[in-house]
Amino acid sequence: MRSYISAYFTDEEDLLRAIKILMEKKILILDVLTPFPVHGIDKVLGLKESKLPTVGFIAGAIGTLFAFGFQTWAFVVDYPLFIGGKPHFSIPAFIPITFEVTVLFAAFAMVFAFLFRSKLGLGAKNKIHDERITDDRFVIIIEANENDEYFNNVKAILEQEEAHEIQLKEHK
Amino acid sequence: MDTNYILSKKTKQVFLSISVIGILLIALSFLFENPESKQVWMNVLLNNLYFLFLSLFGVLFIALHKIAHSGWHVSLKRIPEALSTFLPYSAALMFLLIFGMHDLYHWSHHDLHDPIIEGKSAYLNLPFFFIRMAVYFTGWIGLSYLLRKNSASQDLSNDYKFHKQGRILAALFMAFFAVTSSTMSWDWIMSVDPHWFSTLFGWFVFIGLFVSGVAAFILIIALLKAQGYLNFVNKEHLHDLGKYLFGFSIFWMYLWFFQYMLIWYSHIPEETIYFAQRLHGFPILFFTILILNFLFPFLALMTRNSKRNIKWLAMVAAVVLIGQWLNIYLMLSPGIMGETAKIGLIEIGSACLYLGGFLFVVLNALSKKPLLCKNDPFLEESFHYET
Amino acid sequence: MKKYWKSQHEKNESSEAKITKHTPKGNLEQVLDIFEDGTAEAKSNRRDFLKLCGYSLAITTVLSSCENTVQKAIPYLNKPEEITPGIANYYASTYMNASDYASILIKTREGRPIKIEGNNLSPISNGACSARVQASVLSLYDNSRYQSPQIEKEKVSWDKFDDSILKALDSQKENKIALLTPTIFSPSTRKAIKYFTDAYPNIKWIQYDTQSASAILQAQKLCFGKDGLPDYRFNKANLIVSFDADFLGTWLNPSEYIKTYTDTRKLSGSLNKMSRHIQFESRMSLTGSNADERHAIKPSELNLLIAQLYNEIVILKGQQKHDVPEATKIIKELAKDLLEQKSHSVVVSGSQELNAQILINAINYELENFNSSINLENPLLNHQAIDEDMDQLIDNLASGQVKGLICYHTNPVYSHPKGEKIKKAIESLSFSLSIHETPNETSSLMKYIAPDNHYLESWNDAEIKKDSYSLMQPAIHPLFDTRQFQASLLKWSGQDVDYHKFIMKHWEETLFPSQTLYTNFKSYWEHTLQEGIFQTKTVSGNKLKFAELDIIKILEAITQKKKTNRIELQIYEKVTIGDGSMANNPWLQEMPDPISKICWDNYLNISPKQAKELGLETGNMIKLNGDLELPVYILPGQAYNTVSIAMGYGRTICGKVGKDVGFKASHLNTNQHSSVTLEKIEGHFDFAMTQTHHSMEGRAIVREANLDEYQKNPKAGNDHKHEYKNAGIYKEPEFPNHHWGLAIDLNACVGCGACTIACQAENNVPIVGKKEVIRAHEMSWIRIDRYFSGDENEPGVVFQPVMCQHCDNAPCENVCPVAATNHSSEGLNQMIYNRCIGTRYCGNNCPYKVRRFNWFDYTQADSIPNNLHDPTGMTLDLSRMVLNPDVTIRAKGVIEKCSMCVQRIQEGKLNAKLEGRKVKDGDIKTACQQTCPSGAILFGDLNDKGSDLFKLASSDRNYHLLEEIHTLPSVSYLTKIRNKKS
Amino acid sequence: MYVSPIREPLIKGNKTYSQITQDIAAPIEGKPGKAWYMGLTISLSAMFFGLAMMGYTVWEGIGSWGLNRTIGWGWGITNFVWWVGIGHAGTFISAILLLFRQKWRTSINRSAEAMTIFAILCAGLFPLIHMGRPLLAFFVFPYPNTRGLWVNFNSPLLWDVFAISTYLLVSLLFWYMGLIPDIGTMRDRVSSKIKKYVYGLLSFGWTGSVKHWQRHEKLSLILAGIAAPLVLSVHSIVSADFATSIIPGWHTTIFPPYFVAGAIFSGFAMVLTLLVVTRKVLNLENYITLAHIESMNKIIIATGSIVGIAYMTELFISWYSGVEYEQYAFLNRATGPYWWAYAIMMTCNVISPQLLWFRKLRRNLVFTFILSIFINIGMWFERFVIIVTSLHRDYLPSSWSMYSPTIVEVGIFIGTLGLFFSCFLLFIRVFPVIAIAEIKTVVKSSGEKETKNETL
Repeated sequence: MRSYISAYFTDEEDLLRAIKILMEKKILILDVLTPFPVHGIDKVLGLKESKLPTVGFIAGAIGTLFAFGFQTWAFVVDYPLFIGGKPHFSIPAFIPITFEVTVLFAAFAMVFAFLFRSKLGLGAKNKIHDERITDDRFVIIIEANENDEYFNNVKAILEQEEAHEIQLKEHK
Repeated sequence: MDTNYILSKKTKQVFLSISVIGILLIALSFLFENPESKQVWMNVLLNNLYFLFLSLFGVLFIALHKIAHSGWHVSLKRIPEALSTFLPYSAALMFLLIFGMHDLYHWSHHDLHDPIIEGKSAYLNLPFFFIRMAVYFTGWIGLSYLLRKNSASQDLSNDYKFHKQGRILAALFMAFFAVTSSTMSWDWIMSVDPHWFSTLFGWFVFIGLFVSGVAAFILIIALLKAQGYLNFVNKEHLHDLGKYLFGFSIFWMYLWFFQYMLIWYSHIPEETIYFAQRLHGFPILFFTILILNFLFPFLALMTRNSKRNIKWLAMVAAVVLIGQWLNIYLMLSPGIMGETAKIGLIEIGSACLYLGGFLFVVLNALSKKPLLCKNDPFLEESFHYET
Repeated sequence: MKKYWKSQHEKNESSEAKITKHTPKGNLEQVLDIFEDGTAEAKSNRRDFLKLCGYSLAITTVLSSCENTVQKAIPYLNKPEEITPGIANYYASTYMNASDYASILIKTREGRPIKIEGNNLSPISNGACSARVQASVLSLYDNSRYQSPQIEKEKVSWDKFDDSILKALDSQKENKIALLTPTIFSPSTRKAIKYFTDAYPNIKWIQYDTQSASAILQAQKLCFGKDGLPDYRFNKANLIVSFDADFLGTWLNPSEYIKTYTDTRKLSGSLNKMSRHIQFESRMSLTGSNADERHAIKPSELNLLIAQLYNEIVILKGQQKHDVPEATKIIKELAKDLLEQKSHSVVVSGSQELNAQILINAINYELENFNSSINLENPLLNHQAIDEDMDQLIDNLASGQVKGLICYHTNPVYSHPKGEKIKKAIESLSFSLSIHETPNETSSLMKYIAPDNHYLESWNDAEIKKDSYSLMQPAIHPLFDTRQFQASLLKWSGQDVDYHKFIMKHWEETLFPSQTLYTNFKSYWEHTLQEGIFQTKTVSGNKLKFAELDIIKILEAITQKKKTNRIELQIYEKVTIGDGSMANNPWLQEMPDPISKICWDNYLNISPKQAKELGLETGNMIKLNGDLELPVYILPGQAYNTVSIAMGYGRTICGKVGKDVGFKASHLNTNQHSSVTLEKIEGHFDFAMTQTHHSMEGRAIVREANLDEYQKNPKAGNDHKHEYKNAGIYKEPEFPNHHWGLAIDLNACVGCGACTIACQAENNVPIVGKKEVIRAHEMSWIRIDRYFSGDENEPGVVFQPVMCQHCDNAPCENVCPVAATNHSSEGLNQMIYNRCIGTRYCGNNCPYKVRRFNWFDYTQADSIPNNLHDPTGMTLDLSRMVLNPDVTIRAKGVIEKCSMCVQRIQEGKLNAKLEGRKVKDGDIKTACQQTCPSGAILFGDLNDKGSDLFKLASSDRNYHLLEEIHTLPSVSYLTKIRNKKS
Repeated sequence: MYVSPIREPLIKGNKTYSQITQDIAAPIEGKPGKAWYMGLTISLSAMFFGLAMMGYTVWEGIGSWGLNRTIGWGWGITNFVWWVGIGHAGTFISAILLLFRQKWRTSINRSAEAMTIFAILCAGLFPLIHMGRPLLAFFVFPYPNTRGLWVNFNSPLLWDVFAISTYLLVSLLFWYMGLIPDIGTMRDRVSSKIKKYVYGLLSFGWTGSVKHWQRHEKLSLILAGIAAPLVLSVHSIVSADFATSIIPGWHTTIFPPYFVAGAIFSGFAMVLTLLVVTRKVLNLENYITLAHIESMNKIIIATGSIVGIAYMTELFISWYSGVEYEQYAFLNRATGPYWWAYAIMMTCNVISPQLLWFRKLRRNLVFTFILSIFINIGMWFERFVIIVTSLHRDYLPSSWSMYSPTIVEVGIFIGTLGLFFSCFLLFIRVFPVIAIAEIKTVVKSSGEKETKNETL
């Protein structure tokens, strides 16, 4: 049974200040849950930049090569047809589809990468911490290990930062 | 905070030396290559247009952002205003063309007329050509002068009236420029090949103007930051200008591709002859333009921090500026010079000559007014700006 | 294409001939022999057509000959000799329908005739045939034909029928009976009729033509004492003047005249002279539209003009002047020109007035045209009826003097002006017998009905001109329980010989002796049957002498007719429907009229000036003479104060297709140019028009020039487009092997439309019906665009056949999403029907608009049940037998277009390969080229520098349609040169 | 994030976060009003009428439409281009306006994107139903087959297939990714067990963790980055359907950007038509304020003027080109038998939006609603004029003919209208009409309590 301290805030400025302080005190913050993306929070928490753009770029490049390659192969190698007096390898005619497939691959790759990395998806059994997080509450979750002294220290800081409410929760 | 830009003697000398190199090169080419008058006039027209576009971009940038209520550009407003001060000079230079009309435009010779040119002589005739030129320049110079005066008077009093008046002037300029940008490109560039026509030509030249303007804007900012000015311009502003350069060079390629592809696709001789001359006549130049104007900026500015590093951005902007210059070169030379066109000393020389003059005029105008405008309602937003 | 003719006679020669047949004769026979031993299951390439041949109807696929026993249609266990599945057989035969004649080849596949082509050995047909002849193959498979003999509408067998006829004829021994037939120019048939009339002296034989030439016949008799019609040779004439004679369309023998007329007009490097043609007529006829000069006159003024012309010629020749009203300047000039072209000109007239025809003979005599451009040695025999006989018969029938009537192949109740009078008379007749293939207004009144064979099922012979004979042989056993007219006559006159034997005996007695080539009659007979035609030498008669006739009285008779300024009506025959006998033929009904481009209807033509005065527009309804209500069509070129209506429409009893189509007008066809009253009434009539816009809007679509400009500069009219040198971004395709193409000489195309029907027959093009044509859903693969130019009342007319141009830079191929249309390596634009999903972008992108779309399921080839749109019954199993098995049937939702008869190209290449040689120029003919009477369309290989096509393609007159949009079409046109007097 | 005081507040009535959630979730939780049921029945019946007409067309054949040999495309393709055009406003708002950081997009992007998807569904129907043999429509995909055949990659119709399907999928992804956090909000608010289970399932287990938000933020930005050029490319390819032909009046190089401007123009008009009504009915006036309406009207005036300039350019260059076919094509548009369609197009597309220069009209709801309907009528006639008048009189006068639609074609169009509005009505009942999370990010900076409301 692991127990957590979850500190509830009602405003993102208080939340940011609290996190700053906790970070300075080197207190391990397990997670922060917010109803909307708070601007500048990942700098404060020191989160790494997400690598989604590179995933998108790679998938896009694969899409371009695949589309252009397939059209060239189909029209020049596999079954060349005389169409409209145009050369078999007519680049301007291949570009629209190449662009479309690039966008398709990039979009799908990024969305699947996002869902996979965040372990979200159809039937994902994530534990909903509190009903009001998706409404108007901001929550910092800190691990409460056994010795009380650490626990009180954290509680003191949070009260000092006028946390709206502090709860002790157990999760399996 | 209202420091002025001081045009130091050293920078003046640099500009002067550029012009002198230009004149030297021109002299050299007259010695060795002795170009005919067609080539000389082609270079005059080419560089007139190129620097006219940069100055027009100045007015366009201010007007566009005033209408769109954007706030981030306000702290940089003085630079495009300075760019627009070159308009009167380019007007004078353009009117010089009176003497070169017969070299530049086939339709100006009455004996060369065949039925098609005869059909459009109601539009392509010398008097109407110059009346239109006069109308364009009065409109542009007038409105840009009023916009500059409005911004200057806004410095003196923070009365909200000036902001509203500025927006009306901006709207007027946008309406006028929307029409004249197309007609100007038909008059001066498309009529070099009188038989050829493309409805997208006006907007294609417009987007070329916009991209080269953004590139010039970035280069001037880099120049000023290197000389220690514009410390209120942070990475965010650069990031936005970088995004402009990245986005609009893609848009330039989009317009170029669809104009080429649609003409290539239907393959009607009166339209394909334009690209046939250029593709078969100047193959290397044809593809270098695409690389310099699209492929290079697209790959260079794709990542986020590539758009935030001033040195990298300035380098890409310079490349794009050269690309756009070559683009206008390829638009004009096959029509005027035919197969014999090649980039020789006179081309580079006249470009340098114009460049020196242009920089001198712009930066001299920049030093007249304080670098930072005052009392603009969005000024505060421009300082605390984050993407 | 090598004509692989077979006489149907080979099957009953002795056995030793059979063996010789099996020895391998060149590799073609070797290849084909594998089928012949009967073991290999017939591998025709169209599975369902074999199903058709095995069709449960008792159709024998053995060619008909009386001795052959009837055989069930059995799926080739023991295959008949001639039939090799997949290979077409051609049988030379003759087309005779009343006065229409053509020497033809019947193309049969798996024992069924599917296409008619001209016999190019015959000097009259020269390998071509008219639209009606092409469409006649479909009337063989007409579902509404009589299927067995009937007595008072009750089916009987032939024996019972013959007994009752013989009994009836005996009982009628003493009262007079009339045998009414169209002109019979078949010697054997005349002999059979003589036998019959000898057996029953009380029967009198009368001939009746719907479009009678009795005036000309009587004039010939009076002037020169000769009978038959003069044989006009237009190729010998430099100046042709026609007074209301539509010789290219419907007058006397049009398909021969088209050939001779256009021979002098096909300008090329060598020939740069051309005949000049002047036409005086009231309605805009097909001939009028091709004339160099056309003068619109009222029908009543016609005879006066002829008189004035005669008078002017006589004056110029120095003979004394007659008191005829002063001639107009045109007539004076014409007389001068005619005298310049003495003996190289021809003056013809379609007038029904005897005096006028006499004057025409006098004019031609004065101009010494006889035995140069007009030959009287072998007169034309296809019109021999005299009007007075018919009028006399009608009076006798009405008065009861004639008690019985036998009608063979005529429909007087419908087509004769006094039709109502005949109808009342027939109803009270004691004996009435009709011998006709299909029910019509006359036969439905008759007591006895003896169905006749269709001409493709009958034996016969014909003498179209004196001493030029041709034979007719059946290509299929009679489909129904019918018997030939001549066989019936012989049966009833007690001669129990079979008509085929009767013909052979007649030829043995008369014609066989007159030739020296063959010793025994059998080989002579087989050879003539194979070639189809036989020519005997004509013994040239004595010098021509013009009988003294009282010219002055004739001139007076013409001049004292006073002119009226009332509106005059003229009834004319259309090129398509003619006199209405083929009204039940859907191909002809859907063929657009060459001039008005209207199908499925007739209408009142009125001049634009008059229409404006009466406030009429095309499609308004008017009431004629207070009773007939019909729609109006404004016809540029129609003479002021004249109107014209086509006959042949408004039939009530003729089968499903022709029933109640258009308005009956034959009752107004009285010859005295009746004046009529017009009165606009409420109502709008939708015409089924395939072309609704008639001017070229100043575009260089048809390029014209005058002869003198052409003589100065051969590129006249063809050299004004701005040329963009090497403007292509990618290089033009080139074709290593063949590059098939067409060249169309607009100077030779007279606009007759035969090519459209030939294309329809060859490529199974579906029929869509009137409602669909109104919605511009017609399916024809080739259309003839007719443009009017110049002043609305005196228009210049020009025809341009437009089919798929097979462009090498085809706009249609670029835009098809599923590549259903692409280009073959031989320059043909291919349309793959089962790949097409019907987005129709190719149809939109074709600048020539030649791609047709199957809007509904017209051919039952669609998998969705009961959504068939087939108003004309073309998908009945009987009508489907006309389908060409080499061409696929297109389903609903598929685009189709001219394939340049790719099946004929492949057949030509296969034949060349089997003979181990390359394809020669002229091996392959497309269906439209093959049937064109004037040879305007030429198919060939553009890569073959020696071919005729290459000569035409590189001639100065050559140009491509819409060449400025760089579609690089393979079809090119030659400029139209008119010969107007400058 | 500093916002200058003269900017108009985007969210009125100084809302707290829970009030925002409450206001936006209200239409889903409450019982739907009588108007909603009435609306749904009308649109569903229209849809079924359309479906019946489609069945009749597949059964009988395209002959039941008014098309003929000269005019192969009529109402079918006009509606296709019209619907695709309307579909572009949604992605334009959520992608391009995000890149230009126009904050006013946050309250209208969700409904605009939903409208995009429904419009694309309606548009996608027409390429299928206008085919002669719709049951073989799968020939259009390059699947390996025994005949070794591939599709014709040169054909613009094939580009359309790729473009429309890509556009539908990317818009769907873009819309659904943005929707996940809001579904999470609904999952936590809703009471009934089935709804909670369904919303739970649909929310992909969203917890609101800051790491997820960071990735979600980056994903939305990049998706917007590639959706923006996608909008440009899709409607340029749709315009290539006409521009790659050689028909005078179709083959002009200005078509791609001109069609894109026209698409955004008619798309915004449809967004206005919908939102002016929904903001009243779902009383979201505080979130979709007059500022939003005015900004959209500004976009309409901009794109309307671009479309107007494009008309003038086309007219001038057709005269300037000296090609007799082009000159006649445009003369025939204005004075030929279809002059009335050209007149409607000109008045609705070029003249009426110019009234929006007056600020009072820009902020007047009734005027905006009526104008937006006029604009969509004008844009429909623009496509009709381009397609039918260029086809009915082109090169050879002998093939000129007229076209008028039959009840079947009109029925199919009404059917698609029914489909569009019934989808939108269902969307209102199932998902929040405005992006709750995005509003919350913006409420602090451009909410009402912060900025003084100076006189404008």
